Amino acid sequence: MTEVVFYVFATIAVVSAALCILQRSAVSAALWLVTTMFSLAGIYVLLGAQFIAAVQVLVYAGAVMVLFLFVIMLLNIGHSTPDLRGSSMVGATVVVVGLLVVELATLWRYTPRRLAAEITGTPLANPAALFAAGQAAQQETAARGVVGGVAAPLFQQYLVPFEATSVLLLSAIVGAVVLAKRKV
Amino acid sequence: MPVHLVWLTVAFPLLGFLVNGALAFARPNARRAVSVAGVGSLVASFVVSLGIFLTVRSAHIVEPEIVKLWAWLPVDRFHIDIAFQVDPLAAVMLLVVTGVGSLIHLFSVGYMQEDAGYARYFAYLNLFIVFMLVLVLGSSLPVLFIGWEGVGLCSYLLIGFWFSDTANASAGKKAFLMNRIGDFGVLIAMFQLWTTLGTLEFVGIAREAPRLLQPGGTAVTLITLFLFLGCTGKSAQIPLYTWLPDAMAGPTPVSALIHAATMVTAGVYLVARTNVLFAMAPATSTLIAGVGALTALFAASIGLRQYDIKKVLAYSTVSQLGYMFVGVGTGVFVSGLFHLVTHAFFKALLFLGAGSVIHAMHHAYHASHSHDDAQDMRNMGGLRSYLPKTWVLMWIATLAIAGVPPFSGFFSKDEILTAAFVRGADNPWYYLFYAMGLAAAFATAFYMARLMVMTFHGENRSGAAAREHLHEPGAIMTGPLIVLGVLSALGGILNVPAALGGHHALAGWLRPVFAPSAGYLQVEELRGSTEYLLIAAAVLAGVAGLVLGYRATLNSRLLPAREALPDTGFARVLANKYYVDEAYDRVIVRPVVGFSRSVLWRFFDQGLVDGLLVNGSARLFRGVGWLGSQLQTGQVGFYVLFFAVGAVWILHVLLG
Amino acid sequence: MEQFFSPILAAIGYNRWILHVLLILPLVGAIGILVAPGSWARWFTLVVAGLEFFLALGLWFAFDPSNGGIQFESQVDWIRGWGVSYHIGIDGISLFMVLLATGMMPLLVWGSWHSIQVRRRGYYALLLALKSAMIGVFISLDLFLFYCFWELLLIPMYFLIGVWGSSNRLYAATKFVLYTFSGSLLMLVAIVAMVWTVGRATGTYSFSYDHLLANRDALAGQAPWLFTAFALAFAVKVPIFPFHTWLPDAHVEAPTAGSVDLAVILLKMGTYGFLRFAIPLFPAFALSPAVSAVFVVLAVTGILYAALVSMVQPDLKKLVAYSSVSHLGFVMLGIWGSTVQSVQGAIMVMIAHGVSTGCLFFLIGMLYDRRHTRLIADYGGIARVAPILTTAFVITAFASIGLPGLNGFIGEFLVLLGSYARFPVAVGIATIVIVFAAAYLLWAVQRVFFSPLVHEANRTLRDVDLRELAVLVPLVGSMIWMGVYPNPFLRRTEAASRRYIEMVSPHLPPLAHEAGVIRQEAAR
Amino acid sequence: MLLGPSLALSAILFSLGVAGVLLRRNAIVLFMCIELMLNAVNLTFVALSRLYGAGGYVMVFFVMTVAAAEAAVGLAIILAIFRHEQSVDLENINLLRG
Repeated sequence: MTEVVFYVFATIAVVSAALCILQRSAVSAALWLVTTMFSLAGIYVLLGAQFIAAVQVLVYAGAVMVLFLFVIMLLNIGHSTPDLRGSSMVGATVVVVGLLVVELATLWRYTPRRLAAEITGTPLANPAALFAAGQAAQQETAARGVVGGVAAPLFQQYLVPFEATSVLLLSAIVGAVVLAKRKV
Repeated sequence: MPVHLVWLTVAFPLLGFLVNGALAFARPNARRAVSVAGVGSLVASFVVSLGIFLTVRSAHIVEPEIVKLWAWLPVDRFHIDIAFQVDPLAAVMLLVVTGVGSLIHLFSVGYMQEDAGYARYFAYLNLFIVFMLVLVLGSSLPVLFIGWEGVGLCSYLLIGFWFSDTANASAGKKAFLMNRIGDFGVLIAMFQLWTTLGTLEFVGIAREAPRLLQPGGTAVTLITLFLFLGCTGKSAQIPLYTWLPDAMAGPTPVSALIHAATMVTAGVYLVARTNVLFAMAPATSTLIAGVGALTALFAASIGLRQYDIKKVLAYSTVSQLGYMFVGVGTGVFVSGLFHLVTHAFFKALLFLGAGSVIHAMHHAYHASHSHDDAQDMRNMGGLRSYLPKTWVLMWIATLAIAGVPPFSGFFSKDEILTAAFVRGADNPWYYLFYAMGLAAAFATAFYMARLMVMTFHGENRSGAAAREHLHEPGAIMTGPLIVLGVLSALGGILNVPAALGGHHALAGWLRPVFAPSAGYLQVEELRGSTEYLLIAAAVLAGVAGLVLGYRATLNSRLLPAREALPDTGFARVLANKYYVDEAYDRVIVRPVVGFSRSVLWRFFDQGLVDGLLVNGSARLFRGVGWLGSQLQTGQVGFYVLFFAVGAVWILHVLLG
Repeated sequence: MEQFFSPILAAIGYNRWILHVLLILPLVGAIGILVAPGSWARWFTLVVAGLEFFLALGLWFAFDPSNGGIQFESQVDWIRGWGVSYHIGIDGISLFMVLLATGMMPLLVWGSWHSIQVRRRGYYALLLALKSAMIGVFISLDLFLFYCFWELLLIPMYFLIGVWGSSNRLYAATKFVLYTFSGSLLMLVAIVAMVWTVGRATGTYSFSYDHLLANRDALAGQAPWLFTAFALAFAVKVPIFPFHTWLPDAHVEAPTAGSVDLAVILLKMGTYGFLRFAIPLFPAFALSPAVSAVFVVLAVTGILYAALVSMVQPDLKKLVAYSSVSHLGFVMLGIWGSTVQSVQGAIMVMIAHGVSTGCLFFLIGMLYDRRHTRLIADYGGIARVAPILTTAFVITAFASIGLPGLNGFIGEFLVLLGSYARFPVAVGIATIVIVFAAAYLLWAVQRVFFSPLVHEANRTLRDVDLRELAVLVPLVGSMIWMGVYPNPFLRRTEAASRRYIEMVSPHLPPLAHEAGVIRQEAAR
Repeated sequence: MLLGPSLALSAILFSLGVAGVLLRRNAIVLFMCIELMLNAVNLTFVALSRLYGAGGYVMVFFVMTVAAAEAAVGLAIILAIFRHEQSVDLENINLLRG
């Protein structure tokens, strides 16, 4: 059942992403991107990351995309002319992206067992031993709930980077204001 | 006076230099103070020199006394002190330099009285004496070299004393450069000496040379050749003599002191100082005598057709220096030095006499607002009635230089010629040198008679207006002339040969100095009759020259310089000094400068090295950079494309 | 004097802290200038420079002349993992370089008191920073440290030329930096390779000079290219013909203080590098007949070539710049002469060239301040209006010409004398330059100071004022002092030179005349 | 476990993002494509977090923060450029040209 749902979401995500990059109108593109993000949030839930899924909907699909739409409307470029690049660029893109997909296609067949084998270099009888941290985290989530599972490392192990992001956000706010101001 | 006080002889003029140098900046018009400091320091130095001389004489100092002042270049085994060497030779030179120097300083007080650069002049003159004394007192070649180059510096400064005139400044520069070519030789000789002997002190050279050098060998020949190159520069011998006539651009007392009496004789002194080396190198000695004889004749011939009174004397100096080199080249160092001393007397007298003539002429022209040349003999004539004392004294000097007995020049010149003749017995070249010397003696007498006649005899040609202002300068200028006149007349007493009833006083005095070389020079005795014959020949040449010169000049039609016709034929070649200056300019100076400018600098330095290699490589890199920059389209899409290609490639490497 | 000062210096522990202070003080001063108000900059710099010089003077007395090794040494670990340490000290060779660098400082500030009108703070800060880097180069005994200072120096110099220079300054500054930098990058590669090679052989990876020197045998196999890399870096800096073309441009465009610093210190870094690093580390290769021949030929060519080119320069600064190339050729000749005399001579030429060429640049700067031209043709007859300036210039010119009794002679004479035994022909050719040296300088003197006063603008040219006199008097005085009584200088460099010769002598062929003298003594 | 399919999905989304960046000239759309790529990466983090622990979630959290900051600043830049150029077409913005 989970797999079926996963593939449904995955299909939606890929199709809407493709539409996002192919739509002429910036507004449509933005809306298709929102669709992709929603389906990704669904996949996060399937993968057991409910908190991340919630944040994805709130921050990405909500705040960030709204910002995009605001700017599009502010600049009044919702009905823009075709903006695809020339045919040589399209050809180059097809080749490069095609190669990229080919290179990454091998990821399809990865399982934890294979991953463990590649990391250690020998096939392991019990790959779970290698991924003890993951199991510990799942136990943690089970004990403290989905928010606690993320919060504990965030405010203990990653406290300094966390504080650094706050500074980053602050400077981003200041920077955005300064840049967007009409006259300096 | 204790010998170790010899440094005082240098210290006094140095003090004079410092005082006058300071005055030149601070109080250029304090003439009285300048005179006192300038002349006083010299007289003090002369007194000390006299004391030293008497000490050397009474104490019979034979071995050189070394007076060490301080260590100058102590470098490992190489060790040079600033030290003075007191021996009979140094004592003689001390007296000549400070004595003649004092007289000329005194003369200068009158001569330069009205010059704006009075203090500067005396500062330079005092500095010159300092360096000249260092030259004659130095106990080692490097210390001598300080003086050697120092006198060159002073010569440069004094020739270019009136520097606002380009010609004067150029003459000073030329003198210094020509001297430097010679200094190159001295330096190389020093290096070779140090390399072979391990010492540069005169005492050490005299001790080590017989031990370590092969007589007539390559090393000693090389050393002496290079030393002699130095002498040709400083003592104005062929091929480096051309600076000396130009040096007459300086004030006349300077010509008397530096370019006649003292500095230019430094080459002779150097040969005498290192006599042992030259005695060991017969090939070089022959060359020296040959160059000397050639110079004597060559310069005397140029002197025949010069009109500038100082130029005549300048070529005369070159010629007389040639005699000295014939002497030292023949191995009779004493005779060379003897001629050096007598020449210092009579040539200083001639120059100072010429100075007093020029002084008078200059004043007369100045007073009558004429712009004629005060040094051109064609503008003079008949000055004997206006400048009687100068006239008499200059005749004494003329007789002396012409070699008329019993004046001083006779004794010294005769000795040199006799010695050259004697040496001819084992080296026939010397007969040729003797003949050239004799011819030069004739020419000398001829041009001196010409000079005297053109200046003092016949009609006066200076113009009526100027004539009224002609008069003899004051006692401060004639006084030194009289003293020099006495010395020129009687200087021969110093070294009267046995054949004429004397006992070679100077030779006896200097014997210890030349003792190291005695073993290498065989002295040949001369039969009495031959000697008298040689004396007669020399006197005859001189007297004949005088008489012919007197008659020829008096009979020729002389016109003032302005109206004179240009010379023709060979006379013109002589008047233009055989075009040697022009030849040097065309063959050496201009090609070197032109080559440096167009080939070395423009083509090689700017074109090849800087243009092609340095800037060329910069241009190459810029070109490569331009090619690279063509990839920078500014389109973000392209950058991303490259980025993506790179990412794919990395993935391929990682996953594949 | 020494008896008097030594106990005082010992009492205040001078030997322990002096080099650190000399190194840091200008840098602190530079930061101070940037912080302080702009109007203080000149006085502040003067005070720092004066203090630096005053402190450095103690080196003269505290230095032990009998010790040929490193003195005032101290070592602190810096980057332990790489074997890098802060290791400093001086010997007789570097002593005078440090004294020269510090002694010039107050004069530099005095000398360009009014020359700089814009961005004074930056100018003086850079001047001080430059000084720190220079001192660092001469006292470093760790190759990493040395390299850092070596490159650090380029930055202030680049800006001094590029910002405060004259019309074509950017070209000159860029050329200077790129030229010297491309040379020194090779040196960096060589240093790293050397550390690695020695590390593999001994098991100790260290940039320490002592360590590398003690194990230089391990480098013998790679000596050719290592030495070449070092030699290129130093040759550009010296500069040896034909790597000299950056120098005239840099000199011409630089402000007076930059020119003086270039001439006095920067050029000496190259020759110092040869004496300290390139030759002692690879003596067998560096002093082999073939390599010696290359360097001696280049040195002699440079001596003559630069003198000839100098003769025809229309620009005073270029003339002096080329004369520097000629003088430094003597240093190179002396270094390869490899006798105590020639090496001491080389050091003396370095000092003397610093003083007299520095003074020449000051004097040209003074002329430039008055007339704003460096072309010889624009002058003439200056002696009549500015006698003191003329006197100073003539004395300095004669010092540069190598008149005995002035400083230039001592070094050149010793170099030639010492090298003659090894390279008689080369020395013979090099000696000819005394004629050309006199020619180019006296010709310039004549055209600038003598001859008639033809340009009206020169008629009102001022003579030197007291401030300028205060710059000139110490310089001219030291020229005479070094010429007449060079003993104190020679005494302080002798032990170090002898130690240097001992260091390289196993790889030197015996001297002909020494063999001769020894034979003579044996026979006696 | 869905590890392989998640990673593959992430790869496809990422490639689509790259294709978008390459194909489009509209600066805002380009920006969105970058967001798409960031999302793809987030998916990888989440997928692997099940094996490697909560660090992946934290990293996703950070990525989101940075993306938000970037969007704010980036859009402000686009705004400024639009004011200057009257266009968001990247063809017209080529200040980087060598």
